[in-house]
Amino acid sequence: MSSGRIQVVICRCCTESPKLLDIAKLEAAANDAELVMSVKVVDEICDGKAVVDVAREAAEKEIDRAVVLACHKRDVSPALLKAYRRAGIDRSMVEFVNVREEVVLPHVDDPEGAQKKAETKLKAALGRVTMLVPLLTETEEMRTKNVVIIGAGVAGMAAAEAAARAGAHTVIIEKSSRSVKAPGILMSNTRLVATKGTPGNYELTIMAGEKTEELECAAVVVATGGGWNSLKGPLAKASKDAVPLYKLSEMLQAGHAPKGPVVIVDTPDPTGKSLKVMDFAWDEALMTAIDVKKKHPQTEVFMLFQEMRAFGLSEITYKEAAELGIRFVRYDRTGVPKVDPKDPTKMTVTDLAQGELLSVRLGTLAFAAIPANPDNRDIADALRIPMTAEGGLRRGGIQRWPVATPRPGIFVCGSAVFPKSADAARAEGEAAGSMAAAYASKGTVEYGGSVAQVAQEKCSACLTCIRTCPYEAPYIGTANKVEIRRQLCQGCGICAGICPSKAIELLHYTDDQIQQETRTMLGGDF
Amino acid sequence: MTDRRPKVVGFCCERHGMDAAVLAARSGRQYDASVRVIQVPCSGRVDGLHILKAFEDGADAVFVIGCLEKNCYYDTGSIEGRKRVEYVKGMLAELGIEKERVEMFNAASTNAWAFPEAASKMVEVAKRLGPLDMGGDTR
Amino acid sequence: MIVAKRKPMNEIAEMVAPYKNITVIGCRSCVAICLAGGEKEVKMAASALKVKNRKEHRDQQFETLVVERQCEKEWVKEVEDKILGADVVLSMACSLGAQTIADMYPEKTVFPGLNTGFLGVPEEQGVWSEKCVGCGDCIIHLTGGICPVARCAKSMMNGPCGGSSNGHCEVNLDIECAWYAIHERLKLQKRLDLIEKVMPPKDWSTGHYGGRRTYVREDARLKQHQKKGKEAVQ
Amino acid sequence: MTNQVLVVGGGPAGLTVAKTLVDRDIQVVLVERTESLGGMARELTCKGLTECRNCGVCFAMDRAGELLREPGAEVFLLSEVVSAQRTGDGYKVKVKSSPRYVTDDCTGCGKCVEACPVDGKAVFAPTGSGQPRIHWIDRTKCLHFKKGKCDACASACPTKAIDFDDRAKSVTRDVSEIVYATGIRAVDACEVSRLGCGTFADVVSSVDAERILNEKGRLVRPSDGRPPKRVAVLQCVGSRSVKNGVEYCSKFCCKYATKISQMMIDTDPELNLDFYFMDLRTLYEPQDEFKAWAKGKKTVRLLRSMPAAVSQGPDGTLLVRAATETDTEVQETAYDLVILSVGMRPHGAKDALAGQLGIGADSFGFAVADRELEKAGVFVAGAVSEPMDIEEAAVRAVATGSRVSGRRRGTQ
Amino acid sequence: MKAGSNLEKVFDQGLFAVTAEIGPPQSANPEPLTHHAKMLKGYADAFNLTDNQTAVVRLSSIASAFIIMREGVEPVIQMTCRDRNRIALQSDLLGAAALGVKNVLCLTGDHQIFGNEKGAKNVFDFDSITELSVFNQLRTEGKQVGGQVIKDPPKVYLGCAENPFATPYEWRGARLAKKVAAGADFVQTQAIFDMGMFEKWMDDVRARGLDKKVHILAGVLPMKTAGAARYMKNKVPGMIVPDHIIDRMKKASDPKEEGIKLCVEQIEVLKTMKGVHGVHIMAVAWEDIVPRIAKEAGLLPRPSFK
Repeated sequence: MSSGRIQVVICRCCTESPKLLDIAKLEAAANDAELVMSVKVVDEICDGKAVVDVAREAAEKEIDRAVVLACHKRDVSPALLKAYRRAGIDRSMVEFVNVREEVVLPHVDDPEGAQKKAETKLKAALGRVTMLVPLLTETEEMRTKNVVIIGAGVAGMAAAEAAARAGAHTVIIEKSSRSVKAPGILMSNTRLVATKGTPGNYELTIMAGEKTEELECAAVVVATGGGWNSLKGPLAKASKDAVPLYKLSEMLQAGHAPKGPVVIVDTPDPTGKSLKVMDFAWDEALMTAIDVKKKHPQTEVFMLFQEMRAFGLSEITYKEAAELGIRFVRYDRTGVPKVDPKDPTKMTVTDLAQGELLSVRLGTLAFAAIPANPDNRDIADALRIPMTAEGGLRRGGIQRWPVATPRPGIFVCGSAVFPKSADAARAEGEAAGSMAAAYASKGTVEYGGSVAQVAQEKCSACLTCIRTCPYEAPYIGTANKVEIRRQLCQGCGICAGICPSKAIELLHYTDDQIQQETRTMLGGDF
Repeated sequence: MTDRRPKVVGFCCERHGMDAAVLAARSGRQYDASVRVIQVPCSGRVDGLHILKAFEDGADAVFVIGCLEKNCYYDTGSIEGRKRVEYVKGMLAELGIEKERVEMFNAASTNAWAFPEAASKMVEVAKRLGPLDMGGDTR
Repeated sequence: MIVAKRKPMNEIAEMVAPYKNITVIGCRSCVAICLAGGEKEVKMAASALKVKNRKEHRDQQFETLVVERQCEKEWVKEVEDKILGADVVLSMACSLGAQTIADMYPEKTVFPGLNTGFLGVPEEQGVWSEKCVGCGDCIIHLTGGICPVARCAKSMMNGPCGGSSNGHCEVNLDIECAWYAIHERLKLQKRLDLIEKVMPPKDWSTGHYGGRRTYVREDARLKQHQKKGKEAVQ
Repeated sequence: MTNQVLVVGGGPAGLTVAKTLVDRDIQVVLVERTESLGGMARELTCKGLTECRNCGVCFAMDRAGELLREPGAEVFLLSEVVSAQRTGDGYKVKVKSSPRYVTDDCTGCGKCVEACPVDGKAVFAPTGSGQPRIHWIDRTKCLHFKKGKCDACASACPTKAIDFDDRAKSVTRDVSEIVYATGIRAVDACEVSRLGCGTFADVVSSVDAERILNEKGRLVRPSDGRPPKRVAVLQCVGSRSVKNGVEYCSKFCCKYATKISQMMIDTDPELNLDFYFMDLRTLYEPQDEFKAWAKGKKTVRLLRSMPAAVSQGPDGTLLVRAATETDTEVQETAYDLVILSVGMRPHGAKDALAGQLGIGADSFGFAVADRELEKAGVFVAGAVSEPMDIEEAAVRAVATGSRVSGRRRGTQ
Repeated sequence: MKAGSNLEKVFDQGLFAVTAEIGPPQSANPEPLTHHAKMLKGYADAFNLTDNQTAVVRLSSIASAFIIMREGVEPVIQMTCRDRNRIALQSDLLGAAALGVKNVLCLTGDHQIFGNEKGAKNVFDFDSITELSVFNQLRTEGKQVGGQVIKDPPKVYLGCAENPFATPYEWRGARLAKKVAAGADFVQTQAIFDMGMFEKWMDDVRARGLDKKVHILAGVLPMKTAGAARYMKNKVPGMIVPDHIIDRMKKASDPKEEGIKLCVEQIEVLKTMKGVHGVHIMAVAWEDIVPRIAKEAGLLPRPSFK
């Protein structure tokens, strides 16, 4: 199909310097092409006057689509698109050709090749532009300004404060009975069960105590934290005095003296057979050890570990601990700590630094291992967000914002992703909270544009797209065929590429458009 | 063998694939003009059919370049892209066509070397194996 | 559903090599769903052959199309001209589809593009496994909803055999032992009594071994008087 | 323009704060001392070939690119904040920009650099992958200014982008808040004299190694440009040491060093790589992940030992002398390339501007800004405040950004 | 008397029975069979003739039976369901009985995947238990599966195998019960290495009162090397070899001797175990060791009935 009235714009600034291309030839080629009603060669398309001039002629000649030979489309001034819109040309009907970075700059040593390539690119673009259809974008009101924060721990509270500060209505869901002073609403004894709705208008199903409630929100921050220091493993079984690290520090804060000697081991399962840990609470371990030593100088303190990960400034804490006479024992799989089965107050371990078998009396035995938070599975299921192999919640790639998940409006922070120091967790919470608030404060969600579209008569409802889409956009509709939730579709086209029945097309990147462009490009001889 | 210039098609994702290409261009890095870049939103959009059609229409080598896996703008897109390439490799191999003629590459927006290297590698492959319609490898 | 898988391209290429005009026909049901013979695979197969031809300077014409259900005459009839117009038909459906075309157009050569595998289910995206052999006499109400005929390597009626190790089958340790699974399932349902008594030898006559099967539903069948066109003529 | 926010420093933290604010419709003035945006991240390499290794470099550089396109952001390069006067609840800041002498017609082709007769050159490409990709001339080295003649670069430039008439500018802006994100400096590996830094060409710092990887995609020896066959990576050079370098752990070195090691092996599986370390502190990654990876590679050895010295053997190879982990005996191993994994120092926390703004510094020189100072509109972001990697810097910068915008809501 | 076989008589006398195995050759040469028959005569009450064991083509078990009978040795023919449908199985049973074979061991059979004819089409019309029930009905009522009643039904003594070491362990007693219900007169177990586990199984068996209904022959297997032990532990499905046994074989200066010693010790234990009525010595490809084991285990002399 070839219809439409095309304007071709050539930006000298982008295409001419260094003197490589024969713009006149390009201009001529454009003029000769069918359906081309206007060809404008401008010095700088980023220059306001040029834009006005181009748009005026577009209006005069009743142009309905355009090809712009310039540089990368996101570097071309938005003013051009605005002007075009005023001239009645939708942004989606403008085809940009990055002559500067795809032809001129990479081929300065091959003017002839570059020229032919540029001409072929123009031809391909003219072919493409005739196949374009105006893209519909819709906006949807967010029904609430709610930002729901899951977890009232360090990260969660920081998130709540940041979100509130940015003007969002915060609702904190906390599964325990803990009640803390928090901005907005705090719902304790509450769990997330399921999520419906679309970005900006998520509908959460929560269990408050025994009763189920619906909760609408614009964005969600997950701050479920890591698992508590675990007691799972042979060492814990062997000694009846074993406690998780946090219990020991609570005990100290409460002013109780721990039974000495105090032995802090990284994990109750040094061979890692039965307990899958993400990391170890090293900051806390060091501080607790120091706390013991300071409050009870007589008490012997041992720290048994495979890797002393005192990051950054905790190195100083580490040194302090050593100076206080805390004995650090590094071991590995070959000589793990063992509790004597006959005498449960005796522990032996191979100290690699000293190269000796060390035997320690056990007064108090504490473990710093942090496994993944077991709740993560349910949370991830309810929110339909991915998880890491270690059992943490997975974020999107780092090229997206650091606390964002693949699902718009859903953010994760703190130890729910991977164990962190309280301070780092707080910062992440703050970041996530403000991102969520910023998302919610938009008030509307824009969607549509270049999204996937299903030709239902072709759809075999094989579910392949539903299983493969990272965004949960496809679903089985009332006709028992796949439909696309436009609000969820991000326009990647994974579904279009994998559909075995070729029932899905990605607007502006349809098979025809891609194959046509490829064919034209291969047609050129360079 | 022939001196006809090889034709290489590169399906390039709009995100880090294209960002890398742009950075390379702005850093004065060169690659052969015979590389035809076809922009797609994500390497996951590329269908094995697009690759095969490119060969049908005269390509001697085809590559797909997308974001690094686990850092794809569309989360899992570049993993999908690689799977499509692998499938096509299999089909070509079954037909006695060198599977080296198709490759998947990953790039990050900050490595200026990535795109030109990928492009040049494929041009080199196309030259070494010869144009497809000249029988290419006659083994 | 019927699970199938594409024949290696070289086998397909060999089959169609002598012909000029080839019509490749896929199917939108089972084989599309198991990613073997839908429109995408049909087009890719044709395209791959064209690429080979470009390399070897062979000239062949390919017509690609997909029908709703290739195992039913009416659907096939819709593309009759494309079939008659071709020197040879490459069916990218299960062998039922291929045979339907072959039976409808006896003078046409029909090649199978797929190897028809089994009656199975998708375990996960990209993984299919066999669950039924169509024995014609379902007994899974006695075996906790797990078919021993299809899922036990020896189709035992009174398993598990001595080869069941850690719940896996001796024939393939990646596959669960069907009878182990049956035992666990029935234990869960507190219905182990179902397999405590000796299950009698299975009557295989209801299955393929009873000869090629035809099911007839008289109430559904068209009476002579109802038939139209040439069907009406004996 | 009033009520903008001044961001001092165009590194990962500064860029992220700036972008965060712009995204919340707050105008930003970003002042960067050097010729391009990106800070440390400019010189670091992406550490993935097929799979992302989560180093965060791309995040920082993508923000740099975005910010240069942002209408809401005013970016001053080769510039400094010379003064900041308190005015009401804001500040009047004076920004001085040195001339670049190259216009944005520059295509980055590098012909000017080739043409420049000065040894050590006087015209430069932007550092690493720094943005924008526009060259610049160092007036203090350039013959055109020293001798009043020479326009080799100008005549070599195909796009006539050299502009010797470019002049220094100085502008003032009224800003309501100031974010101080001057970042870090890598510890100079040569502070640790015994390891051959500066003496042997093929003893390089981790930053040099990253620079090479970033430019070429593979590691080569500075001496002959050939890829090495045997590489030693030495951790904690100038970190965790009272004697030379800094006392604290610089936090990101293990993360980056392990990841470039993996990248080196990915590019050249034959490469023999020895990894010397005291403690393996791979940030936000299971403690034995790298160990497991190394176990799986025949050519990789992890050695828990801090080498005593690097010397040169008769055949010119580098000899690393180190006590073996198990016994106390000392061994010498030969390498083609030695990488000294250096730590970081905060940068600029003691500058005059910091003083003017009331930003303090702790004993290590890290900038300290308490909440009181934030009430007054002065914020500190990024690694100038404590050791952190790019990802953490970015996360904390977003947090800072939220406090900045929070303060504005408060004051409005 | 069901068949009046030697084995049956031994059981009826309440004596501790001994059976062993003779693997038919992969050829048409009867020589190895007669050789083994001569050598083993008098050291066990009956000898199993395997039926294309592990799906490797061998001289047929019925023919082998006939050959060793000529040497005055009593056979137990194994009949698997892998290669024969109900017609062939019933006809072979009649044929075997006609040749004077009195002991039949019903097995499902190893899958062809393990053998040298992987492309074979298996049959598995029956499994061991249905096979038992069919043979039982045929010998008692002279009635075929199809219902036809025949004159002169076969007089056979029916056996089966059971593996206490296959999963699910808790089901193994129940499964034996099914075999007994189907008509098994005796059962030969899988080779035993884990005595504790076998004890557990026997407890279940006794609790079900099966030891009263069926004669249990505990399987023992002499090993030549530690490697063999490890192989059986890791590679043979449904076989459990405790590490202490592997260690013992490893440490042994002369593994062969150790293997024999081990086997003999096991037999000593089994002899005293309530409900165990005999042992089945599986000296796979090591037939000539059987006499020595039988002797050292004090199983000699074997009774003879005129």
